[in-house]
Amino acid sequence: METATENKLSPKDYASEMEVKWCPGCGDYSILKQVQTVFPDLGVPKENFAFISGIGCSSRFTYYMDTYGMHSIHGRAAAIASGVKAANPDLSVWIVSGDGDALSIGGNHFIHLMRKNFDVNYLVFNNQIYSLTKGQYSPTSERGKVTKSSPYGSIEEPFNPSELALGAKASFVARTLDRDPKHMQAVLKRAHAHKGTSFVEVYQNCPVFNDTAFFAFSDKETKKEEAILVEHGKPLIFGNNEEKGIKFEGLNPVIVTIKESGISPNDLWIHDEKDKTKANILSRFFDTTQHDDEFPRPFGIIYANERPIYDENLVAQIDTVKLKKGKTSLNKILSGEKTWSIN
Amino acid sequence: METATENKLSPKDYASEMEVKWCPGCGDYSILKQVQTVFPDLGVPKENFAFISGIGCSSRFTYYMDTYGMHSIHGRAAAIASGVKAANPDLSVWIVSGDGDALSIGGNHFIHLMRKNFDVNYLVFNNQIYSLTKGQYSPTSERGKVTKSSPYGSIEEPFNPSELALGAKASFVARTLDRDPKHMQAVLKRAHAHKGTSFVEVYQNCPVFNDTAFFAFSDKETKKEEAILVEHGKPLIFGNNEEKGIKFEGLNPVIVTIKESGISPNDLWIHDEKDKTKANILSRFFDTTQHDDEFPRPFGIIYANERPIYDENLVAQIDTVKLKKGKTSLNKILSGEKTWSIN
Amino acid sequence: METVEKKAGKTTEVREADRVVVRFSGDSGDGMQLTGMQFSDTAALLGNDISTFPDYPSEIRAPIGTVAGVSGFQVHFGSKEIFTSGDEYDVLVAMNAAALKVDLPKLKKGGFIIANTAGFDKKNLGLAQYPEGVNPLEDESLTNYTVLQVDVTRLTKEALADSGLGTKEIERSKNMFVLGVLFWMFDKPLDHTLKFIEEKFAKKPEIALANEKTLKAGWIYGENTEIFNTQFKVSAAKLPAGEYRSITGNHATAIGLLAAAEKSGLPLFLGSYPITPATDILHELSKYKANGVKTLQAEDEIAGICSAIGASYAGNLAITTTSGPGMALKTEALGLATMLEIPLVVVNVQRGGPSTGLPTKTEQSDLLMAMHGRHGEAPLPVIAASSPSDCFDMAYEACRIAIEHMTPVILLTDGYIANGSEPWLFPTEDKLAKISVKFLDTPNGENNVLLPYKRNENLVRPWIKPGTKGLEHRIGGLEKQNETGNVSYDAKNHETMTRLRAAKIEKIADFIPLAKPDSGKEKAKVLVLGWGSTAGSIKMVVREMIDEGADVAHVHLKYINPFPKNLGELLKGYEKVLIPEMNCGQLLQLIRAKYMVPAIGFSKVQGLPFTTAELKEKIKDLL
Amino acid sequence: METVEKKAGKTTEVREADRVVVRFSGDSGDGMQLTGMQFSDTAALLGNDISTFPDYPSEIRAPIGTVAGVSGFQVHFGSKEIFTSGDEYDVLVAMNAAALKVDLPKLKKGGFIIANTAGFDKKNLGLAQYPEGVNPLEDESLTNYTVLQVDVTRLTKEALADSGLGTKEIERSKNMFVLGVLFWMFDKPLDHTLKFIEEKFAKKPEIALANEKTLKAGWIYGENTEIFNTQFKVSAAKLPAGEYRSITGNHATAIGLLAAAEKSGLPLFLGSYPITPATDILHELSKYKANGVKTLQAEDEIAGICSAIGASYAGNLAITTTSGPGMALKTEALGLATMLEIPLVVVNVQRGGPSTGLPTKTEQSDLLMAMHGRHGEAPLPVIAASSPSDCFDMAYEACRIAIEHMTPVILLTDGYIANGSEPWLFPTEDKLAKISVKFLDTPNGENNVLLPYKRNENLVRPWIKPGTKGLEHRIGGLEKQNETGNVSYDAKNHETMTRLRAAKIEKIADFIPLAKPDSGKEKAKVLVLGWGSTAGSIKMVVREMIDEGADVAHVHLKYINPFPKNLGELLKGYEKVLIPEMNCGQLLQLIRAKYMVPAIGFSKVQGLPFTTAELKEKIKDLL
Ligand SMILES: Cc1ncc(C[n+]2csc(CCOP(=O)(O)OP(=O)(O)O)c2C)c(N)n1
Ligand SMILES: Cc1ncc(C[n+]2csc(CCOP(=O)(O)OP(=O)(O)O)c2C)c(N)n1
Ligand code: SF4
Ligand code: SF4
Ligand SMILES: [Mg+2]
Ligand SMILES: [Mg+2]
Repeated sequence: METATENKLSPKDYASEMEVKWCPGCGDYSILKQVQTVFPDLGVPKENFAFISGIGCSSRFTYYMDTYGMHSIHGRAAAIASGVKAANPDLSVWIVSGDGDALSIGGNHFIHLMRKNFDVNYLVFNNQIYSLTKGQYSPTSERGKVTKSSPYGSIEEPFNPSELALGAKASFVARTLDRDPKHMQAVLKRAHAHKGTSFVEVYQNCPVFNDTAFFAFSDKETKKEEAILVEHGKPLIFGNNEEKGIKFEGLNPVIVTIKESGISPNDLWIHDEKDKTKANILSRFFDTTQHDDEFPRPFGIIYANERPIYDENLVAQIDTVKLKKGKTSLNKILSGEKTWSIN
Repeated sequence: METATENKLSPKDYASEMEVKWCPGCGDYSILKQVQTVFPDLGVPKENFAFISGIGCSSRFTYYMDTYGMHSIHGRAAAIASGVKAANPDLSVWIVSGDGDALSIGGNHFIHLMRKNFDVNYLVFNNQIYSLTKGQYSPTSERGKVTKSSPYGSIEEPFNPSELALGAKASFVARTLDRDPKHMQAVLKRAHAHKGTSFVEVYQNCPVFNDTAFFAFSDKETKKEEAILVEHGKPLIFGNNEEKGIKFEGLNPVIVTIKESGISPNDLWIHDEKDKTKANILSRFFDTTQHDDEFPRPFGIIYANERPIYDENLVAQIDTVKLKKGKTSLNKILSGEKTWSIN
Repeated sequence: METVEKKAGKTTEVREADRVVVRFSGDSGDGMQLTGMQFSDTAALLGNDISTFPDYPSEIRAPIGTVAGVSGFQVHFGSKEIFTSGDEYDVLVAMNAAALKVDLPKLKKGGFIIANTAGFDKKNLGLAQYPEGVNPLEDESLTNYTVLQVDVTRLTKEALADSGLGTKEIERSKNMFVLGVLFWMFDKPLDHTLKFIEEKFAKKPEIALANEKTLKAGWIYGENTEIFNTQFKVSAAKLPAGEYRSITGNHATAIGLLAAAEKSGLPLFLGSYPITPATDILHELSKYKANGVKTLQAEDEIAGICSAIGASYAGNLAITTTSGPGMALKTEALGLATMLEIPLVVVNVQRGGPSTGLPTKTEQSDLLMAMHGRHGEAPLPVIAASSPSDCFDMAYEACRIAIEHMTPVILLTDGYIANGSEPWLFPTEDKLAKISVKFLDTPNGENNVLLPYKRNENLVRPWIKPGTKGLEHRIGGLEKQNETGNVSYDAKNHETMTRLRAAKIEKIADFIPLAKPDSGKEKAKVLVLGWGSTAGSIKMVVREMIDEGADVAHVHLKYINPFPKNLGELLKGYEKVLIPEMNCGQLLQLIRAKYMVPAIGFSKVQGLPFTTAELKEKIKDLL
Repeated sequence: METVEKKAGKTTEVREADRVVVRFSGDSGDGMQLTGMQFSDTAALLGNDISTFPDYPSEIRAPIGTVAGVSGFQVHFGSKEIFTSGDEYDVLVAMNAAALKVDLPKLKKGGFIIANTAGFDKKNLGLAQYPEGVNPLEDESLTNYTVLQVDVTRLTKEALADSGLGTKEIERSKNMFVLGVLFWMFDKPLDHTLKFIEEKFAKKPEIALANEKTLKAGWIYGENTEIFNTQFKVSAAKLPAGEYRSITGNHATAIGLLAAAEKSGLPLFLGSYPITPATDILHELSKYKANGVKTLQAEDEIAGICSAIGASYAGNLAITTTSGPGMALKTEALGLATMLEIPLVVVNVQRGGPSTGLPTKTEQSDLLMAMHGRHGEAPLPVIAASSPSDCFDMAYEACRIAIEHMTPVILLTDGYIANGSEPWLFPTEDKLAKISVKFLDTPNGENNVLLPYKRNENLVRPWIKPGTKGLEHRIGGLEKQNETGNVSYDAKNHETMTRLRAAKIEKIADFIPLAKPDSGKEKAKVLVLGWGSTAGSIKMVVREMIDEGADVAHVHLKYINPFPKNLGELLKGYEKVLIPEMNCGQLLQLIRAKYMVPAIGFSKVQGLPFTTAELKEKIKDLL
């Protein structure tokens, strides 16, 4: 990827002329803002960005970015993006999708993209609801949720998107929140920097169909108890007074009170982005029912570990074979190995 | 599910009149045999079994069982099976699929079935190849594999099926092998007994397109070193002389020599089917590259932990609402709440 | 509009009208859909015939005040039969400048505009992109209309001054004010809406009270204000006697399916994935848990239809519902269902295509996909509903055909009738056709042999439920041996089976009604041949023209595959055949190919129904 | 069959023949496909015209010795032009009893049977389900044929007695013995096959040697054994002069796509999911990494086409290949491609349907799906190849049309021509049509504005590659505003765009060849109108009948949407139009609907091509 040589652009250079049509108060606005804010700093020429989205409120994102973009069909953005990246690895490809788009109809492309590890960024705006179709439960909605399609409560266990991504061999898994702009910016930058598929789950409020779903993680009164920011090399600490920590007892994480019990930060679980076992446990804080304690929801880079990249290897294999066998001329392709002539 | 009251059937009562048409030496024969062997013991009336398969050599299985069965379309068996089970929870539903059928084209239904947890059994015959279409790499084929569609070697990271299933919240994950009939029978019985979706990966040899892929796990000379049988409540021990064990150092499994080092079996990792963290680590023995040691491949019940079942809850919700609201008469449905008359 | 009367205090003209079209138009947040529904329900309850047409943007909430955010609800009601939601309106309610801008073009010359002046302030005029300084309420541009300016926002605030509610809640009640004004204008009582308010806000009495107050305030405003000096009287229609209810097409479809389940005694199963404009069927059916209805919101459309195939295989009455893009995804599985020969109803509520197209607009452009959108020779019945209430009949028919002929059936409806509503002389249970279901319970061949593909006199194979002792057997998507159903690669057998599957579908023609003119005679100069939701417009125009003496007739097809047996004969009675469709000529192609009749297409692809005017003009050209 | 000659030691009759059909038939494990290929390659290299037809079961290896396990390979070769693989055979090689049972019905009366006696032992007779005690080689049942009994198994063993190979390896060579006999019988040299053996087993010299030995042993056996007393001489055909190669349809498709990429200068991208009988195209293209070809084996057919859409968007020549069930899955995405107006080639190698159907058999039953299998109005070009080598031309054409008209194109081939082979007078690079590609690099509107949907004189929009500075823009599946490409819900605009998309496709008729008779005149009593792989049979029959004086002609359609501009005019020249298709009448429907010509269908749905006999009979009926 070339680096921009011209004058640095500003966030508003990334705003398209299209009027933004989300509902007032929609969390999507913040995500758009943060993306536009970090883009000038990524060192990618503007014309090399390509957004590919599916269908959903979230997927309208593409229209609002003054980059190349395709607002495609429901659930298929990941598959389309892999073709874009395979065809032109110089592009910085960003997939934008919703919880329904990515994890319901798009589930197969989601897991296979993680596995194949194309060097693209995959943002899932998780509002735990189908918004564009006006409010049905999604595969991330909580059990028991009452929606238009589940008037007596949903009987489905939700996916835990980061757990699923890890199970599908994702090389980068992160979570952030519409209401924490700075955090989101940092995560977006890391996602861009990561070589391979970067999966970023963004908790996004839909004030119309699923209001306040994530407010516990951003509201002043609750966030310090309910959320934990994880950072590579740092201990897992949270709580109103940063008084709580998480440490291991055997394989099990437990919540401890740091000062009282004489436990020092060094005894705590030190976050290691490259440790898949830790990442797995971290992602399962979600299922608090499996533990005695109520674990906080982790935000930040849950896992990041580089491994071979599909589009790079595709090009590398072509180069190797080219070097070894040389290109076959079109005439040779046409004639093949065995010919005969008739006069 | 009713229990059979009549005289006990024999395995051959489960063989249909259709001639079995797999290649000589195909691992599918053994799976068929084991299923037919355990079926008379499951306490299910023969007419209550239904097999649903997709397309592939493996999926022909359905034709050979003298039960109800549907040989459906590629990748969709899980989706069809969920309809069968939802419509009639009394049936014992068995899905038969291949690595391509279940994990490539069928990937979305696979993960959603695990999540929803219908009480069905899902057998995936993993031969790490597309056999029916004559030999292309599959999503479980190893990186670098040379096949008809990857003449210069595949550049794809394979799925680890048990890891993926766990990531999708499977409630039962097991692995067994065509060449170990007794083991397979035991696993099949457990799968049947488990309430919820039971995912059983069966390593299956395809002598025509991917011969000997799993022989290391069954050949006398190698199997004790390469494979490990896990059993609930028992320590993880393997090796030619049962001299090796696996224990934890922190969160990391390490291979130790039991007697030499004075380590007793009690210090070892004791398999706990209900521990998802352990199950996760176990399933990732697969990726030996992530560890210093070469870990053996685990066989047996990797994870089993019951949780709410879709089809049960579907019926339960109907019953509850019925009780609370009572059935609406058809005439009432037709008239609705507001009517007026015209004379 | 004839009679003139006087009322105490001011002079009010009362006009009698046969038919009136009112268009409620405002911002997406203004509650126009609800207002329109209340108005039309009241009209219906009082015996008017009605037809409604909700028309809203595909964004959940497009930016407030903009042209893109305008949401409309159109009510056509009358003392005569109503077939369409109307080409043009008599009264336009414009809650803001954008609404006026979007909807003025279809207001009749001389029509009324009720304008909320608060929605015409500088900001709103700007958002609606009126040029700087231009306010249509203040210039000459509306001289052809009667403009009634009401500061709804202020009046609502005043009415609720001591309600103790916040500005936001007060703002939300303003549609009730408008509704009150409209009720006064059309001389309708408030009872129905008052009851509705009471029930809806049962748990929030202060909101209920506020709404009631505002509604009444609106009525009183109409009654007392000088500018409101015209009232309309639209008497009850002479509709056939009986019990009526109001119903939308999607609702009718849902209960049609339910009714078929109840009558056939089969459990109902719906496997579906949400998609506009079909989702309401899923919503509606998921309310009927107490009737044992199983709804499964699938991970995608493929799982939707596949779960339905599984449920049908297991003996349920299985349904899947969707719209265009979802329909495309179901085609592979639909081929399987055709091969399995199991009952299955696929409802496609068509919308504007191709691709994502115009998701909230209507179109009839999936007909050829329904006919041919499967690989291989995979014929199946295709039927179509022609009005909101007809969705009930056709959904019921779809189930009957699917069950009695062991086949997947495609039912086509579309956004226009799915969301539109009309009064419905609903049937009682005993009036519904019988649906006979018989599961095989013993082997049907000689020597106690099971023959899953042995056919009856209608070429229909037996339905066999897993769980039935002694009938264990396997079926699948590979070609089957005749009668036994075993896999067969035999060349001749494939031909036999292909022909049998086709003949079975053709045979259904013996079990559906013959085609006959809806209006006009069996011989005429011009036949207007329609299908689906164009029924209302065509009927209206053709009847009008017949009254005017034109030699024209109307035949409306509800059964498209197979066609009614007599259709070929019937078509011969007409010199010219005109086929109006909201597509590029799809039925046209089928009719031309099958009957070699040089039918003429009339096509409109604007996401909107035909207007009677454009249809009339076209028919006249041919006379 | 005229000349008679003598050879040393025994009397051998040498017959001259114009055309001969040989059917190799044996168990799936007997190597009949390879044997047949070697034989036909040799015949081709010696100047015969040929056509081949592999015909194998869908199981990988059905149980040995059974009827279900029989694998056949048919070669039709001659000194005259060959158009089909032949209705009946002159020589049948039967490696076992099951092979004889399956393939005897199509052996000509008086034909030769070369029977491997080892395949007629008790076990094999039983597996082939001959009644107890019956051996066709020993009873009277074959008196109408010349039966040459050869104990191939024993003779092979003897030939390899001191090769040091195991029984299994020796068994595997027995097809070489048969091939040797056949080469003797048709007086063909062994060179080509010897060279092939050498290359194939370069790393296993002992196997190479064994195969050579056996091949020669077979030849010598023919030369020396008394029972072999007839040799056939099939001289070189008078084909147009030039360089030839042998090619199958799938191979031709692959290199047609490659050639288009090379000529247009675009990188080739294939997104595909394996499916019979299309997979070989993926296999073939994945060999061309050195030419920069990117093949992506996708997780399913939807990802196959979607990745291709992505690649096309990014500026590659993008392809997706599949067969019926996969095609069904691609329809939703195909609608997107139509809406985006980007180049894309979709190859559907048709097979027997519906559903999984008859996966290894041929059929032409996806034509109407190609035409109409999308929701909404989504027209796109549909073209079809008529023979193995024509797959090259049509694949190339598909690319040219896709690129030059910015549209997805569907290319239909089928199992018969995909797997069949024929000699091909292949072109050189410079003979290929130019394909012009131009990516937009500066704004195309006034005032430096970019208009992604501004069209040229052919209604074609520009192709714009992401990465091009200053042309950033967004496209999608929602309806687009004319020229700007922005989202538009405007009613009139939707109509405009729908008509423009259709007109763009119609316009392609200006850039394809006019229709003209392949045989016969522009006026005749009967026209046989065909498309796709029926070309050979029709051509053969019609030419024969013209020679016999019949008033018949043949027009073969390769372009189905749009049809050639003059097709309607051309059809008027014929009294009757007969349309033979391997489906229930799909082209028939299109022709009738479009031209109101009462064409007559002739349909065969047996997973097999038409025989010349059945075609001839049908045509005669109409004369
Ligand atoms: C094939 C297809 N199926 C269904 C739909 C309807 N649909 C559009 S968006 C959507 C789900 C939206 O939910 P999500 O992805 O969570 O996005 P959000 O609107 O919540 O941002 C659905 C079901 C469609 N457009 N296409
Ligand atoms: C929609 C569709 N796509 C592709 C195919 C072709 N196909 C049949 S089986 C198969 C894969 C078989 O592999 P696997 O599932 O591993 O089964 P195996 O044959 O190895 O047992 C494929 C690609 C098909 N039948 N239908
Ligand atoms: S419906 Fe919800 S997600 Fe969609 S734009 Fe409105 S607030 Fe945002
Ligand atoms: S090809 Fe392989 S998997 Fe298929 S039947 Fe033969 S041995 Fe078994
Ligand atoms: Mg969402
Ligand atoms: Mg496999």
